[in-house]
Amino acid sequence: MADPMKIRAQLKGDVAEIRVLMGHAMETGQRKDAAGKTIPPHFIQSLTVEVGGKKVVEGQVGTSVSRNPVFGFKVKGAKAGDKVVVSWVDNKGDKRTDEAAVA
Amino acid sequence: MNTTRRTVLKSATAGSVLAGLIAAGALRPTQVLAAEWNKAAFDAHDTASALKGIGAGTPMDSKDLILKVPDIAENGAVVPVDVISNIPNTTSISILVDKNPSPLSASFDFANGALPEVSARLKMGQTSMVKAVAKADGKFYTAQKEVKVTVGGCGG
Amino acid sequence: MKTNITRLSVIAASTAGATALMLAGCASQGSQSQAFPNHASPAAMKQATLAFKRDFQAKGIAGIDRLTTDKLQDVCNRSANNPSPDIAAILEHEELDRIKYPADGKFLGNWKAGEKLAQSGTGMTWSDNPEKPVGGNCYNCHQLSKTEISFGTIGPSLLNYGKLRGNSPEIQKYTYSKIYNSKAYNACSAMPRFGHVGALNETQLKDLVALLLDPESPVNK
Amino acid sequence: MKYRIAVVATLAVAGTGSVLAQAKDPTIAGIEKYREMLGDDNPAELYEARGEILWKMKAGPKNASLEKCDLGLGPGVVKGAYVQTPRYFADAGRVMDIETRINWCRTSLQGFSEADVRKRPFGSADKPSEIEDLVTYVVTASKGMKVNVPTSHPKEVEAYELGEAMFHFRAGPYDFSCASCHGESGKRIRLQDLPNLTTTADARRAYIGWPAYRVSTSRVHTMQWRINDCFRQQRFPEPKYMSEAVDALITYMAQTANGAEYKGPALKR
Repeated sequence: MADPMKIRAQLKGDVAEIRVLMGHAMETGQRKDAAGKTIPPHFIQSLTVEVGGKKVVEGQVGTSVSRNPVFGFKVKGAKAGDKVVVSWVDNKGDKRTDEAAVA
Repeated sequence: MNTTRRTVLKSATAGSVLAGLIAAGALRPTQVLAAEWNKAAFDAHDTASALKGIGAGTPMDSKDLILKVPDIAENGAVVPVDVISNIPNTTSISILVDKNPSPLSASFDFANGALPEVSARLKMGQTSMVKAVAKADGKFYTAQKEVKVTVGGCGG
Repeated sequence: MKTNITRLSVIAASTAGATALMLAGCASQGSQSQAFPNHASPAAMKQATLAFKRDFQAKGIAGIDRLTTDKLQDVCNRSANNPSPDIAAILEHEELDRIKYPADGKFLGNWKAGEKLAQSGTGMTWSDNPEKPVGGNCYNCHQLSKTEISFGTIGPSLLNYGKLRGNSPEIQKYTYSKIYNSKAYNACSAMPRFGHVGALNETQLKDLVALLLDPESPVNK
Repeated sequence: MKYRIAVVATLAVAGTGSVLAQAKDPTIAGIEKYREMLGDDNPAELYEARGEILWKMKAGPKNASLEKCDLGLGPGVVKGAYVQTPRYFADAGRVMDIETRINWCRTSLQGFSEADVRKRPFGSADKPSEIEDLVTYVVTASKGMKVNVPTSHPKEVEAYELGEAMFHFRAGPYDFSCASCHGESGKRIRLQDLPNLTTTADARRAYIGWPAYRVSTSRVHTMQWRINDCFRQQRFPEPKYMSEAVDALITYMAQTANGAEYKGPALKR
């Protein structure tokens, strides 16, 4: 199972700075293993960020995002305690949803 | 397809437009919940095709689109990229790396108070131009910078 | 180059048999002595030798025989890389005598192959495939060309190496010798003895000489 | 012997691409900006989270957790333990670094065999090893604390001296010692700075950067790995995992780095 995400959401004024660290191989499908066999692609394709129940960011990503991706977003109008929910789905259909509160 | 997806997000607050689109057959209802991964754009092997894939065509250069990248990457496995759009009504930002096998790296739509800003970390196979593309009021804008990818370590 | 007169006289003094070609070749580059401090006592160095034997194991092509030091390594280890001038001169002479020169008398190979070699840092480690050619490791320690910005600084810059020295037979021979066995010119130099230990073969050494001396090489552009 | 040093100085001034000139190189500024932009978001946190679970989970033939493990500050004390190792452990009769000690607890408390803990110390990006997770958890708990490695026990003095001597031992096909790369200040391999580990300032800078998540390998490397890979590049045979030799080298470095503030696992090339 995929590692839980690390989500940080810090309020600066009325803007929440959200940083998300995801544990994922982000395999490109172009690498070869020690035996010379091509490693099949395995990568996050889409992600969503919700703050206080509203979808604020919807992203699509490709294989050139680094392994163990880190993303940063900013959301205006957020309040301390607002729930931040981040979800991702990869090309194999694996998914993960984690949450944190705006601090 | 991607253009419609963006419209969906942008109009998430304007339910009537959305209903209209569905009624007009422009959208399948499932697309409202989760947009399909834009395979054509992400699989494109050159920047022009990738831009076409996201509906950007030939975007205009803009000084209001700020792309922050290091001039030199100590390693191509992780290249930090920050994009900030000061263009009014920006609803989406995409990031591309010209010389990657698939140039389109990521595409983000913003709604409900999300500022048109994103930071991400990308892989770069070699020294290349990195491009940011922003969409605002239906128009596409771009900014680009070169990142030199260096050979590091003892090489053994 | 005049600024290096002190260095020239030092070398001349330390290697009594120094030839004119050496002097010319070393003029502005040469290798640096390793001047780092070593406070380890002889007793501690002995303990270290024992610890290496006890706590290291063979892996891949890296056998434990690699821990057996030769005479030169011994002297450098015991003198904190600063042997007396007399001893250094003897060692350098011995190393110079060990250099095997190409039978065809030619020193210049292909600079393009040399550049590839200079870029490669592989070879001789326990994870290396012994079937594959060993890299020159040059950029790890030296600046060589304006085009490659990722270069090390353990050794001196070799930018314009050939431009500064010309391409005379003496320079060619000196350059070949220096890469073959750097210790022939500085007993405790930090630079490996690439030819002496069989890491680089004659063709590779010639290619590296060409990289340094060919007017078309990026080193001299 | 002084003249040799003087010669080096002459070279630095006269050399065509002198070190002095390179210090102002835009390349260096570019690399610095890159490192700055990498920021604080470190995938090592994923290791830390797994490590905490492993620490608290009952495991091994004795079905015990590691929560009673004595890392030097008493059973169960994790916070601050890392910055006070390597140290002499009376129960083991030797100086141990943090990784050696955690494995000692895995054998003594959890009942794993010596062979078990030595089987796969260095994992891969796809499959990190358990000890890498555990070490990351333990070292992160010392974030912000000063490196304060004990130096008074005779065995600690001995380990330092052995480490220092090993550091200067040249051998192998390339005549390298640790000092070949880490014995002079202001040098680099390719674009990577080489800390001069014989100086306090550089030893501190280097020591607080380990363990580290390396973007080039996409995984966390421990100090045991760091020493191991240095010897690989040195073209030496392999140092045995958790051996006194490796722990002595870590002791030499840690004692030299005493006083530095530990910043937690680093994020680096």
